[in-house]
Amino acid sequence: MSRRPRGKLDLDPATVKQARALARKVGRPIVTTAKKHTTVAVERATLRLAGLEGADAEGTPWVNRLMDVVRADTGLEHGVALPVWDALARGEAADLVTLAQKASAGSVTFRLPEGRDATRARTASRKQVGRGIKRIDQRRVERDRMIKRQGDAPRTPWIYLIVATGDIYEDIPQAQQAAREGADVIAVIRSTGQSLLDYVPEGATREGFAGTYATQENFRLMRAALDQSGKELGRYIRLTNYASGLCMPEIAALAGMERLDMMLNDSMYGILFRDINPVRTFVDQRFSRQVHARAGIIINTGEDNYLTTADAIEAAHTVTTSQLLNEYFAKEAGLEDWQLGLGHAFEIDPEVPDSFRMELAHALLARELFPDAPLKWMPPTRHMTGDVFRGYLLDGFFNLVGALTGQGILLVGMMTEAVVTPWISDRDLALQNVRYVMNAAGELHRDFRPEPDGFIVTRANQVLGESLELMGRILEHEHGLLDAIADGTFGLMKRPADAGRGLDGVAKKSSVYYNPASEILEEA
Amino acid sequence: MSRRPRGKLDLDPATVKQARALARKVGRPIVTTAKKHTTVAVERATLRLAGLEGADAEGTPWVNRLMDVVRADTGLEHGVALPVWDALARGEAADLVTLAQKASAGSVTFRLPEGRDATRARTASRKQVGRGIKRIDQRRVERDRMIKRQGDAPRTPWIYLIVATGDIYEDIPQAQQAAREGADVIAVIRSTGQSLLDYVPEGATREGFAGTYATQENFRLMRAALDQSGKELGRYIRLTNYASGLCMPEIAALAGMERLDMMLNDSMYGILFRDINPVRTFVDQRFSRQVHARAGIIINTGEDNYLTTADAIEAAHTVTTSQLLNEYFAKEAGLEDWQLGLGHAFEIDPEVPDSFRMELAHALLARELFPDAPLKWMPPTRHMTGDVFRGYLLDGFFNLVGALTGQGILLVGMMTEAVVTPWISDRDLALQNVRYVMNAAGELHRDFRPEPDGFIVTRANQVLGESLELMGRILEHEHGLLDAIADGTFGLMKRPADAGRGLDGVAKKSSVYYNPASEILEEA
Amino acid sequence: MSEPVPTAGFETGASAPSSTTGEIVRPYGDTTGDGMVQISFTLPIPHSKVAEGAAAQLANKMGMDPALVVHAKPMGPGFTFFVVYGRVHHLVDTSKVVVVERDYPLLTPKEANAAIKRALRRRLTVVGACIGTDAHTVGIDAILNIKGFAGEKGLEYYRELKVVNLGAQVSVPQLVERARAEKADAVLVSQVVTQRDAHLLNTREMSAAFRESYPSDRRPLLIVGGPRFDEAMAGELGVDRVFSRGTTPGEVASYLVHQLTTQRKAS
Amino acid sequence: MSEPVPTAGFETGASAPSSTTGEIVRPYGDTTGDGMVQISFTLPIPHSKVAEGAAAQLANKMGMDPALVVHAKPMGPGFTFFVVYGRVHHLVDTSKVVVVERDYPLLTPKEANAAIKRALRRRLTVVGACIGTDAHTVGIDAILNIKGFAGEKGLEYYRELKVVNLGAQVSVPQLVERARAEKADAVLVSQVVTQRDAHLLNTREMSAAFRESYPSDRRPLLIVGGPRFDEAMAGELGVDRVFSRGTTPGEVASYLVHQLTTQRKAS
Ligand code: B12
Ligand code: B12
Ligand SMILES: Cc1ncc(COP(=O)(O)O)c(C=O)c1O
Ligand SMILES: Cc1ncc(COP(=O)(O)O)c(C=O)c1O
Repeated sequence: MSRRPRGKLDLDPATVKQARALARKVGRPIVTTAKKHTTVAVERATLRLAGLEGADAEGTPWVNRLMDVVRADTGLEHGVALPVWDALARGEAADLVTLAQKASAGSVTFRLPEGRDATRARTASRKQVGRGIKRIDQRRVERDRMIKRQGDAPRTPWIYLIVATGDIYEDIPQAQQAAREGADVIAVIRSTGQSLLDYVPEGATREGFAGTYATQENFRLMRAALDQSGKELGRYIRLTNYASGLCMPEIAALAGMERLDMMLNDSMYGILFRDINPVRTFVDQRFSRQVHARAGIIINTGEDNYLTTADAIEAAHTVTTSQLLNEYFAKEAGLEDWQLGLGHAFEIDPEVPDSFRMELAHALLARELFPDAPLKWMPPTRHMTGDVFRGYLLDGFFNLVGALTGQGILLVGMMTEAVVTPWISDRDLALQNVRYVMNAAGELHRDFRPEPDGFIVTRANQVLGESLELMGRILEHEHGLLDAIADGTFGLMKRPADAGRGLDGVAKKSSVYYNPASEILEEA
Repeated sequence: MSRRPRGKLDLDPATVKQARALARKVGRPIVTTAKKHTTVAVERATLRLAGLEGADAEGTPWVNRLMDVVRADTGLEHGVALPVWDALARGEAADLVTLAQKASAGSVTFRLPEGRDATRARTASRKQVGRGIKRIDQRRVERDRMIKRQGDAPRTPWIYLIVATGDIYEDIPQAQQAAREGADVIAVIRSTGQSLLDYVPEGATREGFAGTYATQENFRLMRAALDQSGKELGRYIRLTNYASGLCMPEIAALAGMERLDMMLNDSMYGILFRDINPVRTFVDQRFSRQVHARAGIIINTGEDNYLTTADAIEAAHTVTTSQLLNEYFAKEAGLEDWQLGLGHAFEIDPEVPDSFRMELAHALLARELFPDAPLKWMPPTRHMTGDVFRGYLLDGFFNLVGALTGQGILLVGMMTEAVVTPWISDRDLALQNVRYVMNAAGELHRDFRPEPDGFIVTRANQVLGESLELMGRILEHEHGLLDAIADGTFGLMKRPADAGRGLDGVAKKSSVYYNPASEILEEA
Repeated sequence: MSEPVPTAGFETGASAPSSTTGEIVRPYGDTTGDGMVQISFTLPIPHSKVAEGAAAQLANKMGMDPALVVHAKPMGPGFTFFVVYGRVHHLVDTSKVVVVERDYPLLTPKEANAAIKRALRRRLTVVGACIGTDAHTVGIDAILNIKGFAGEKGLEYYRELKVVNLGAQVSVPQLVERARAEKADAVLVSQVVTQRDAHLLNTREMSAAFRESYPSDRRPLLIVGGPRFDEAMAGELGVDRVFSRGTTPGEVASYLVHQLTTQRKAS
Repeated sequence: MSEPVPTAGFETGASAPSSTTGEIVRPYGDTTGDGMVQISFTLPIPHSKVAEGAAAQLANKMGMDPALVVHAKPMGPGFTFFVVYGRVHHLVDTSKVVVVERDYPLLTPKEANAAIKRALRRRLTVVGACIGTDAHTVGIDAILNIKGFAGEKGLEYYRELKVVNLGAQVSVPQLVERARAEKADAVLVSQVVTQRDAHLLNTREMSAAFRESYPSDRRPLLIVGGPRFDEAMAGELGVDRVFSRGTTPGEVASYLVHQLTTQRKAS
């Protein structure tokens, strides 16, 4: 008696279960570490949730000024809330901005309150930060309402397009034009280098390289523009930015407060590709994901990046492994399945025989391993060349894999990938490509049945097997994942736990550490 | 108990059988008519097989000059052989060229020989024409030998590329370059208007519009060039031209003698698209197909053309019907399955939802209806626009249908289809497109299983059903197919049997009609 | 996938200066004024550093600077294909653009019929054909056949128009003869094949033949159409009007009515 | 899909005139001398006849005549995308092409090591980095890491080379400091992001900083590389050599050896 195959790949449920168990085993010590530490960015995010905005004359945000003084006076390890709201309670200033100003002028000294003073500071801070969280909650309700009113994207995959002019005022018309042409999600690419800034720039910006700075004001401007487009077009246009780099938690908070809808947020990207300290990253990560969970924001993970430095066939299992880890960390932080835009990419050398079927195998594996996640499918970049015609074709076949394997979010590929940041016409042509494929072959998945025990099924199972093995090997390391990251397991990058940027912004929490934001977020 | 589905479409064998029976019923009266008639072109072809080459000072071929005088003296209805070889036997000239020269100078009068004179003329003509047929046989053996020696195309579909500069000396390097880049078959597109010439031009030609004249010398030059390429590349390069228009039988004879490998040769193209008289066409057709059968030439039929004037969805069943008729006529003329390059095309409006699956349905229907024929799959032309990027993508999806449905001959689409006759770079890019699709997704057919009773299967069966109906309706006409052609059934063109070009070159055979070529060819 | 209206040129002819106020613009890649453009072409030389330099030289001559040769593909021993991206420094002055604007009112079939009836008191005869060896009838059929084009009925649908469609591959003498026999008010000619300027040569041959065999005041209106014509070339080609890609039957009918009932009414 | 050798330019610099004999050629569409070229671009104006005329005007200014606007696609209210085909009348003179030819012998790693040992009697130190905010390390890693590129081992593989790879997003002051500390013989900088000419700005900043903090005769050899550099720009950028797309480690090693053992041996 033959049993019905499970999905198109017929994955063994026991193996899948084992994969998740291994990911949990690998991830749990990291969560433990994350819980024991705080960072300057987490504390500054807390201040932002409490409503502290703006910057000094040189553009240094008040949250940074205030944080620096607090840290100098009382250290980072107790958190910012107790000293700050103690100072406010002591009448040092009427509000946070004034306090920050005075502090940077050197006219306030902070202390770590104790006993009733501590309780008072705790209560006050919780109340004030609570308002920020409430604002996030309201923004989430607002989103749901607008989607109901304006309508949602007409189908999956959602069409995800980037704008990257470096100037918010050029980005806006380009984004609106992209929406008009069919984009469901607009990502405003960030200027190179912002991830290494230990502060979030302020105001509307017009000078970025290959992307526009992520600032609260830029978020607001683009959000308003896309709300207008949504109204015009009768469908809600989602907005995406990056919660990564040294300010990940702050940007997550700003995103929640300005109703962004999706955020790039990977558990290891900053470590591997920006040489940010691993502990710093995991702490910031967890906090930012808690914020995203609360805000109803969909995260996009960055597995595609591995395949720009490592070979897409050899490293396929590192993608799967990273997806499993991202899933574990995300769920631990409170995110739900529908919020997991796990990444993967069409990056196999197109000269490899059967490359298209191999892409199908990988994409289908992700689909069947994470059946309820809105997977994010990333286009070819590495093997794109100056031959824009060939590039346009390759993007078409990328789109076809997206359609055949039910991807949730389709990052639209650009024929000029190897040449320039996208021109307005590149986007238009790219959308036309997507439209053709979806319209003409969107239902082809009905006729797509991987040959039983054939190339696709075999390959998918092989990759899953290699991923299990890899997690086994990670667990053999003395310090598990941190050691594995240190020895170049992912994306061929070696990142030791005691090096990297932003390490000096990390502290082990003291016994009296208090953070109202974390408290509220953990309660959920 | 479930039975194994037949092919991917599960076509009903009884319906398929009925389709062929209907085609036979429709076609048989046409064959009867064809057998009863001859044409000036058939007779000139006979002279060519007998070795009469060359032209007078104004470029009128000797076969035309001779034929005209014979016709003036004895009429067309007895054929050219008896009067001509009678004149030779009577010592009017030592050979055919001299005879033709003298005839055009008015110094020979022809008569219809009788009795022993007739027998003598018959025998002599059969001997001389037999040499031409033998040359064709030798050419066929030579082809087989060269394929064995040089190697054959490395896979199906064969890559079929056109050159169309209008100048044989520009065509040659372009053809050789195309072969180098991977073409298996080179088609030298013919100048516009040649099909309406009632003679075959002579010599090497450099002045054609959108194509190069088909001449014996051009055939020779290109054949030699491609033989050289085949040697260089280690695979035999096939050469194609057109056996259609008013000189179809002559061109077929020249193709056989110059070792062309494939010829465009449709049963109705000349009628519908060149307004050539239907009877003229069917007579010329049958003779030329007998020559092709003998020469081991693969014919390419022209069903794609219907879809340039009629809608590819509405008219899909006319394509199937024409394929069935072409098959019937071809087999009747002695062609074997492997010689039937039945045509069909990717011409559905790409804006139509599910257009790609619909193309798959049509292509698969042809594939399963004619499992042993090397189907010729033609690229999009009608819905190509000046957007060359979009065109390049569309050609990629056309290639994919070719790969998924096992087509035998792939006519490579050009991104500049709507703009210019192909540039050298268009061909190069187009081949790169084919190579990508075949290399990356050539085996995808293994994973392609049309959903049982789904869109593809339903559509294919619907088209087959409509084709049966159409043949039913044709049979209801008093004069069957000829009436159907007259009232616009195919390609929306109305072509009555008693009109059209070349009608005055048709005659009903007399009781003493004799044609040695037909006699030899029918014996096979 | 919108198919656009016909190309405009700068030559004179039945042309009117642009009605919109002029503007100086540059090509737009991803920022206002960046001037970015893409080009591709083949040079008949083998691939080498020199060939790439030659490609950059051509781009420079076209006004590109900087010119980035982003792709170079050898095609056999003697050719190389290039893709070049870069900035051009030319300014486009839209006030200098001269287009053939529609200088007649668009009529419905009903209005057109009424106007003919009123002005001529007889049906208007048009003879159409693809001349030379051109066999592309889809375009002229789109204009003439009842079925029409882009949702508009063709000229056969107009009660007051008599349409004689001669089809494909009609020789110029045949066309002239038939036009005379039918007493054609207008002759509509289609030309699709443009290789070696076939469309221009054939059109000139045709207009010369009509000029020769008609006194100039009795010559039928000569209209030529096809996807690669420049609408501003009517004068050069010796015809009264040129229609290019995307033409609809209604435009042609309206033009005919305008010309034959307004301008030529007297003759 | 061959990826070609770097673009050549016409400026001076470490350039040599083309060695092949010159030739006058034109672009080739489907016949010798036809001059055919394809271009595409966007104009920041709404689609209209005037816009198409404007597109033809630009093409004319680029030297195209005739220029066929074969595609025009409105992109929202303010932009139109065009594809234009046509003939350009420019001649390409290959004898005028100046390319940066390799003016040093290509050495195997063994030969390179031997030459260094012989000439310097010590290991040669190179410091590499992506400067500015550029985080694209694949290119510099291809040159420096053992793994190498296109089948050639990277500089780390050379016994007589000491390689210090600082990785991505290194600031210019950091780079200068480290170069001094390491007593670098050569500094290798990669720049991939070119938007707003970031690569040129960063390179100039870098070369200026080195000129400032070193006496001119002790300055390390400055080499910059990246896919969109013009190899002829070394002079302008204040560096000793520019490498572009497709560079292999062997070329870089050979150049280093040539420069540091031949030219500078004395210093
Ligand atoms: C359909 C088609 C065919 C069909 C034609 C069927 C038929 N009965 O017409 C068939 C298959 C027979 C065919 C054959 C050939 N074709 Co053809 N064909 C095409 C195709 C795919 C579409 C043309 C079409 O129907 N367009 C749709 C109509 C509605 O558009 P249109 O013609 O532009 O007409 C509009 C306007 O221009 C205008 N208009 C046109 N005429 C007129 C006239 C008047 C008076 C007015 C007012 C307006 C007007 O109004 C129309 C409606 O808006 C094009 C490629 C393409 N996608 O464009 C190639 C194309 C036109 N063909 C081409 C060629 C070369 C050939 C052949 C010569 C190839 C060969 N050597 O075998 C043959 C021979 C034909 C011949 N002797 O002329 C080339 C021409 C290249 C060039 N620029 O010189 C093209 C561009 C393809 C290519 N890239 O090679 N073809
Ligand atoms: C891989 C990649 C990434 C990876 C980089 C990983 C890494 N560790 O390097 C990731 C995903 C991180 C990334 C991120 C971004 N990228 Co990126 N990326 C690419 C991609 C796909 C391939 C580049 C590559 O690796 N090429 C392969 C190497 C071997 O080639 P190469 O760099 O040309 O190097 C060769 C030669 O140039 C030369 N060479 C290079 N350097 C040197 C130095 C010396 C001394 C010498 C001698 C020779 C030499 O030798 C090498 C071997 O031949 C390109 C697109 C493409 N297909 O080209 C975009 C591309 C370079 N990226 C781009 C952008 C904009 C970004 C982002 C800024 C986007 C954003 N805002 O988020 C980010 C941020 C990066 C930053 N801060 O710089 C743009 C740059 C546009 C431009 N021209 O300005 C590109 C072109 C994509 C695009 N069209 O938008 N990217
Ligand atoms: C997950 C993730 N985070 C962040 C980024 C961008 O990082 P940065 O802003 O550091 O360039 C990327 C780039 O694609 C990414 O994939
Ligand atoms: C079957 C067939 N015959 C002939 C031709 C060419 O005909 P002509 O030479 O009349 O243009 C075609 C055109 O594609 C064709 O399909």
